[in-house]
Amino acid sequence: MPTGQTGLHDVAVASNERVAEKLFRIVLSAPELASGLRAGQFLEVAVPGDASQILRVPLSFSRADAKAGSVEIIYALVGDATRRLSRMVPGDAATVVGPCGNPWRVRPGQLRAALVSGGVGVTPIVACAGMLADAGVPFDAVVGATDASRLWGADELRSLGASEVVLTTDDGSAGLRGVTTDGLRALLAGRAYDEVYACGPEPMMAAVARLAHEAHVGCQVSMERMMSCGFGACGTCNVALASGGYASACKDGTVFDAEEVAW
Amino acid sequence: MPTGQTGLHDVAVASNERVAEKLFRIVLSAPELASGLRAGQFLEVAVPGDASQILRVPLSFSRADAKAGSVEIIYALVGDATRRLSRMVPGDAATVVGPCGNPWRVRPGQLRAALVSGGVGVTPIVACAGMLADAGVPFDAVVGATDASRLWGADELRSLGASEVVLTTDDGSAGLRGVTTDGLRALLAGRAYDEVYACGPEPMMAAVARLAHEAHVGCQVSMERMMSCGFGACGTCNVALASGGYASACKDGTVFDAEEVAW
Amino acid sequence: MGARSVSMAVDLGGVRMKNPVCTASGTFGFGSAFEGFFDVGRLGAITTKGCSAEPWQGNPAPRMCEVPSAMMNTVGLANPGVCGVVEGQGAYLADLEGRGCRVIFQVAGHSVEEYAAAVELAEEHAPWASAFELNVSCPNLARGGALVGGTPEDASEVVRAVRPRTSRPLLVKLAPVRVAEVARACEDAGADALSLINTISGMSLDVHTRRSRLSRPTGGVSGPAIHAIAVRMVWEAAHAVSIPVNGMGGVAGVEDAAEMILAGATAVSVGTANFYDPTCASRLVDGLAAWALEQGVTTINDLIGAAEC
Amino acid sequence: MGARSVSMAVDLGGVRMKNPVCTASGTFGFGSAFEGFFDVGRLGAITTKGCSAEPWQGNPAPRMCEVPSAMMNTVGLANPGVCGVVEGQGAYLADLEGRGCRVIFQVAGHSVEEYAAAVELAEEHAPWASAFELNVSCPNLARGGALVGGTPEDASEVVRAVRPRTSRPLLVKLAPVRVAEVARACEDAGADALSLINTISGMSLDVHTRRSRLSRPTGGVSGPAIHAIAVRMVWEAAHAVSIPVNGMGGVAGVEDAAEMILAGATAVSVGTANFYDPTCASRLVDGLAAWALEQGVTTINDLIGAAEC
Ligand SMILES: Cc1cc2nc3c(=O)[nH]c(=O)nc-3n(C[C@H](O)[C@H](O)[C@H](O)COP(=O)(O)OP(=O)(O)OC[C@H]3O[C@@H](n4cnc5c(N)ncnc54)[C@H](O)[C@@H]3O)c2cc1C
Ligand SMILES: Cc1cc2nc3c(=O)[nH]c(=O)nc-3n(C[C@H](O)[C@H](O)[C@H](O)COP(=O)(O)OP(=O)(O)OC[C@H]3O[C@@H](n4cnc5c(N)ncnc54)[C@H](O)[C@@H]3O)c2cc1C
Ligand SMILES: Cc1cc2nc3c(=O)[nH]c(=O)nc-3n(C[C@H](O)[C@H](O)[C@H](O)COP(=O)(O)O)c2cc1C
Ligand SMILES: Cc1cc2nc3c(=O)[nH]c(=O)nc-3n(C[C@H](O)[C@H](O)[C@H](O)COP(=O)(O)O)c2cc1C
Ligand code: FES
Ligand code: FES
Repeated sequence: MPTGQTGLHDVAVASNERVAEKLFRIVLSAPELASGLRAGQFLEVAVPGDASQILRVPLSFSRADAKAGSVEIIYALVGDATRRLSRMVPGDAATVVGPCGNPWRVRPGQLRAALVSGGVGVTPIVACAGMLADAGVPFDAVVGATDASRLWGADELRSLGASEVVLTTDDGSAGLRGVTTDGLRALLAGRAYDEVYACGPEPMMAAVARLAHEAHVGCQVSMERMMSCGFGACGTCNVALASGGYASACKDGTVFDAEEVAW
Repeated sequence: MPTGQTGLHDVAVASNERVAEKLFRIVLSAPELASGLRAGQFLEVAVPGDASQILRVPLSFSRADAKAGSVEIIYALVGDATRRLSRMVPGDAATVVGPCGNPWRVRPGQLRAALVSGGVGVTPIVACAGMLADAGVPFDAVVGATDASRLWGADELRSLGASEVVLTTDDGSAGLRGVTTDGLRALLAGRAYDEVYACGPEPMMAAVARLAHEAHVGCQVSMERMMSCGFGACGTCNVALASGGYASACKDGTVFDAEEVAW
Repeated sequence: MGARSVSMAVDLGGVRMKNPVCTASGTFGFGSAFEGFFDVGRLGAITTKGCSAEPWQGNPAPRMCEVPSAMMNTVGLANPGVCGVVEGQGAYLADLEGRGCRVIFQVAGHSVEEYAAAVELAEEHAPWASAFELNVSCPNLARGGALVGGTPEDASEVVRAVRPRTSRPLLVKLAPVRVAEVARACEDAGADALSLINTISGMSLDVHTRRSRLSRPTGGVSGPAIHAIAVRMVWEAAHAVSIPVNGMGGVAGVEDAAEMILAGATAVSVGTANFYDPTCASRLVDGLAAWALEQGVTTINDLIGAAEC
Repeated sequence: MGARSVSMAVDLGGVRMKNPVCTASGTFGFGSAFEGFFDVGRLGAITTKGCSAEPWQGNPAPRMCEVPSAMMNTVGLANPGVCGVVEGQGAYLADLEGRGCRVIFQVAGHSVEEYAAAVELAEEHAPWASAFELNVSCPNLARGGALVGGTPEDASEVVRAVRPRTSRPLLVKLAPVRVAEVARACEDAGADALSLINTISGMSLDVHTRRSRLSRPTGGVSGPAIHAIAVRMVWEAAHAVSIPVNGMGGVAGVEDAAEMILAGATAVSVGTANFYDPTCASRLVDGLAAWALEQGVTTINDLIGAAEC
C-alpha cells in the first residue's frame, strides 16, 4: 500500500475520557496510521456494537503522534454512534479507514494566522495549531461554544503556542457573550493576519469567510457533510462550488479555500 | 394487571457467569416477576445493545425465588443475542416479558418421575425438579450433552432431591456413551415411573416420547419454536398436533403431553 | 408553549378514532393478549387478525426467522374463521368497542367469492365491528397464487364484489406493490380508506442446507428495516387518492409514527413492534400528542400530509 | 474433505469472470479508490458508476441519511459524462482489465435517446470495457420522471434502442419493481444478463422540521435491510428468464453472497458494504470458494440456483 493512501487499520483504545459537557477525548493506539496523518485530515471509525447503524463515523483528529503511534480525537456526544464510542474502554478494538481528505495548507512565507473553532470544530483546529507551530507560523485563536460547560481547547491552543485565545459563548457564561465572528473581529482589529483557518457549523464558517474576505485575508474552512465512505467512492458528500457544480468534501476537501465554496 | 398475566418487567442482572463450555448462568433481580413464575414457564428477554436484532430472546428459567426476588436462567452461547447476554454485568438493566407459557403439570397422586434433559433443555428440567421436590414427588434424571465439557446440571438435580442422575455424552467423555434415551431406558429398567418430563432437541424428545409410550408412562415435553412474541400475538410458534392442525407453543405450550404432538 | 391541548381525534374513512393509533392486523392477536401490558381501550383502534369464512391452518413450522432490523414470517393467515373469532373473541371485542377503541375486523380469502363470504358472515355475526378491512395481499388460488390485489384490476374486482355487502366503512389493506395504481383502483371501486403497507416479500436461505429458513420459499419482511420504504409508499398512496390512509410498516416509536402522519397517514398502525415492545402502541398515544403540541397545532389533523418537500 | 479445488469462473452473459464477485455501480467509484484496501485485480468484475453522454451534477446536499440497517441516498447519478470518465479513468480501467478483472461500463440517461448516445460514445471511446450495463432506474424526464424501466414496455424500448449499437455483452440493471415482468421484457429485447436490485425508493422525514432528511422527498434505500427482499427478487428474476443474473442488495458477507447464488445469481455484487467495510468484496472471493468447497461441488456453477425450496 503506497504511503498515505487511504487504507484500513486496526486500532485499540488507549484512553477515553470526558473533557467537557458532552465532549470526550479518545486516544487510539494506531502506529501505522499515526505516522501518515496530516493536520486537517480525518478518519472513518467503525464503532462496534450496533449492527443497525452500518456506516462508519467520520471524525477529525486533534493530534497524531508518530513516535507514540497514537491519534487523539475530540468528539461530541450527539447520537448513538458517539454514545457507543464514549463507552469504549482502554483495550477495546476497532477499525479505522484513513487517512481521509486533504490537510490544511500553509502557504510559503505565511506571517500570522487566526484560528476559529466553533463547537466540536475544535478538533481539526487543534491539529492546525500543531501544524502551524511546526511550521513556525505564529497564530491566535477564537474558540466558541454555546456555553462555558462545553467550551474546550483554549489550554491546548495556548500550549501549542497561540499568542492570544479569545473565548466566546452564546450566553456569556465564559469569555465574550457572542459568536466566534465577534471574537475574530476583535483579533482582526488588533493584529495583521494573512490566513484564517476555520471549522465549525456551516453558518459560522460562512460568516467567518465573509469577514476574512472583507479583511482581504485568506481563509480555509473544513466542511462537514453526511458521508457514506470518506474516500471518494459514494458521491454523497457534495459541496456546492462558487464556480458551479460540486466537489467531494471527502476527496477534494474537507479543507477548501473559503472563496471556492458557494455558501 | 391481573396476577400471573403476561406483562413487562424491568430487571437487573445480579450475577452472570460461565458454568460449562458455552453455558452460562444468569441471575436476574426481578421481584414482581419472580413471585408469579411457575416451573416450565419462560421469559422473553430483551438483550440490549444491537438494534438490528429486534426480537426478544425466549429463555426458560431454572429457579424463581420469590423471597429473594430473583430468577435464574441457564443459557447456551449460540449466536449474537446470547453472546450479548453473556457480556452483561451485575447492575445492567434489561426488560423481560413474562410469565410466558404454561407450567409443567403434576398429576394428583403421582408416584415417581423421570426427568430427561438434553443440552440446554436442562433449564426447565431444573425448574421441574424444584416443582417435584415441593410437591413431594420423588424423581430421577438423565442429563445428556455432546461431551463432558458441556454437561451441567447433575449437581443441581441431586441437590434438589434426585435419587439417581444418569449422565450421557455423545462421545463417552462422561457418563454413558450414548444419547439420553439410552439413559432413560436404563432408568425405566430399574424403577417404576408414572411420568416423564423431557426437554431437549426435538428428535430427542420424539424418541423419549416413543420410549415413554412403549413403557405406558405419561410424558410431558417442552417444545421450542422460533418465536416472535411469546404471548400469543403473532402465530409464528406453531406445533403440529396429532389430532391435526396446530397449537401455539407459547400459549398452548410450551409444555405438551407428548401424545398430543405430531412428531 | 403554555398549557394548550391538541385534539387527537381522526376520521379514518368513517372510523371515528379518538386518536390516530391503531394496531396492524396479525400483530395484535385479537387484543386481549395485550391487556397485561396496558389498557387497550386507550388506542384509537385495533385491527383483528385476518379472518376467512372457513378456518385456515396456515403454514407448517418454521414460520419465522430474523433478518437485519426485521423479521420474516410465513404464518399464512392461520385463523379460526369468522365464526370461530366471533365465538371466542366477540365478547371481548364488543366490550373494547364500548371502551372507546374501534375494532376493525379484517377479512381474508383466496378468491373473490371467499372475501364476499367472509364479509357476509362478519356483517351478520360481528355487529360490534366498526369497519371491515380487506387484506388483498392473500394469494389468489384461482390465479396460480398471484396476489388478490397485486394489480389494479384484481384489487378493483374484490372491492367491487364486497362493497355492496356492507354499509360499514370498508378499508383495503394493500400489498407493497404498484401502490399508487392499486390505491386509485380501490378508491374508484368504493373503498373508504386504505391501509398500507403489508409485509414485503423476502427470501432467506440457510446456505449450508441450501433451504429456506422458513417452511416456504418466501416470507413477509416486517419491522424497522421496511420503515423508510413504507413511508414512501404511504406518501405515494396519499397523493394518489383522496380517501384517508392508515400508515404502517416498521413503526417502532413516536418519530416513526409522526413520519407516517406527515407523509399523509390519517391513522398509524403498530405491527411487529407489538411483539418485542408490547407497550409501544400505548406510548404512541401520548407521544403523538406531545409531538403535535410541539408542532404548535390545535388538531393532529393539521399535521396529516404536512411534510414540506 | 481433503485438498480439492473448485473452479470459480462464471460466464455472466458473455462477461467471463474468473470468480463471481463484482461490485455494484455507484458504490465503488471507478475502482482506484479501493487499491489502498486490496488488489482490485482479484475481483471477477467491477461495474463503473453510471455515466451519461453529458456530465450530470446530481442533486444538492444532503444526499445521504442513515436508516436502520441501511442508508438512503439521492446522489442523482452525478457523473463526469462518458468522455470525462474515459479521460480520467480510462488508463486505470484498461489496466484493470489487463489484470484480469472485467470492467462493466454502466450507462445512464433520461430518455431513450440519451441511453443510445451514451452507449455510442462508450462503444467508441472505451474499447477496454468488457460489457455495458443499462441502468434503467433513472427517471425518464419525458414521462414526468417515471422510471425508464419501471414497466416491461418502457424497459423493452430502451434495450431495443441500445442493442444494435454494440456487440459487447449488454446487461440491464433493474429497479426493484415488477421484476419478473421487466426481466422477461429485457430478455426478449436482447439483453445478455440482468443486474438486480437497484436501491428501493424510500422516504425519511425529520419530524421536527417536517422536511425530508435528503434534498429530495425520496431516496434509494440500500444495505443489509434490503437483502432478504433482494434475494427474493433475484430468485423471481432467475426463474423468469434464461439469461444469467448478477445479484445484489445488502450483500455484506459470504453467506449473503452465497444466498444470492443459491437463489439463482451467476455473479454477486457488493454495494453499500464497500463504503463501511471496504475489503468486503475481496474477502468474498476467498469466502465463496471456501463455501463451494464445503458444499462439495467442483465448480461454483453447480450452486447457481441450487436452493431446494
Ligand atoms: C469530515 C468530518 C469530520 C468530523 N469530525 C468530528 C470530530 O472531530 N468530532 C466530532 O465530535 N464530530 C465530528 N464530526 C461529526 C460526527 O461525524 C457526527 O457527530 C457523528 O457522525 C454523529 O453520529 P451519531 O450516531 O452519534 O449521531 P446520529 O444519531 O447519527 O446523529 C445525531 C445528529 O448529528 C447529526 N450528524 C450526523 N452525522 C453528521 C455528520 N457527518 N456531520 C454533521 N452532523 C451529523 C445528525 O444530523 C443528527 O442531527 C465530523 C464529521 C465529518 C463529516
Ligand atoms: C420457549 C423457549 C425457551 C428457551 N429456553 C432456553 C434456555 O433456557 N436456555 C437456552 O440457552 N436457550 C433457550 N432457548 C433457545 C434460545 O431462545 C436461543 O438459543 C436463542 O434465541 C438464540 O439467539 P441468538 O441470537 O444467540 O442466536 P441466533 O443467532 O438467533 O441463532 C443461532 C442459532 O440458534 C437457533 N435458534 C435461534 N432461536 C432459536 C429458538 N427460539 N429455538 C431454537 N433454536 C433457535 C438458530 O436457528 C441458529 O441456528 C429457548 C427457546 C424457546 C423457544
Ligand atoms: C406475524 C405477522 C402476521 C401478520 N398477519 C397479517 C394479517 O393477518 N393480515 C394483514 O393484512 N397483515 C398481516 N401482517 C402484516 C402487518 O399487519 C403489517 O402490515 C406489516 O407487518 C408491516 O408493519 P410492521 O413493519 O410494523 O410489522 C402480519 C405481519 C406479521 C409480522
Ligand atoms: C451511493 C449510491 C450510489 C449508487 N449509484 C448507482 C448508479 O450509479 N447506478 C446504479 O445502477 N446503481 C447505483 N446504486 C445502486 C447500487 O448499485 C445497488 O444496486 C444498490 O445499492 C443495492 O445494493 P446494496 O444494498 O449492496 O448497496 C447506488 C447505490 C448507492 C448506495
Ligand atoms: S463520503 Fe463517499 S465520496 Fe465522500
Ligand atoms: S410466539 Fe407469538 S404466538 Fe407464540
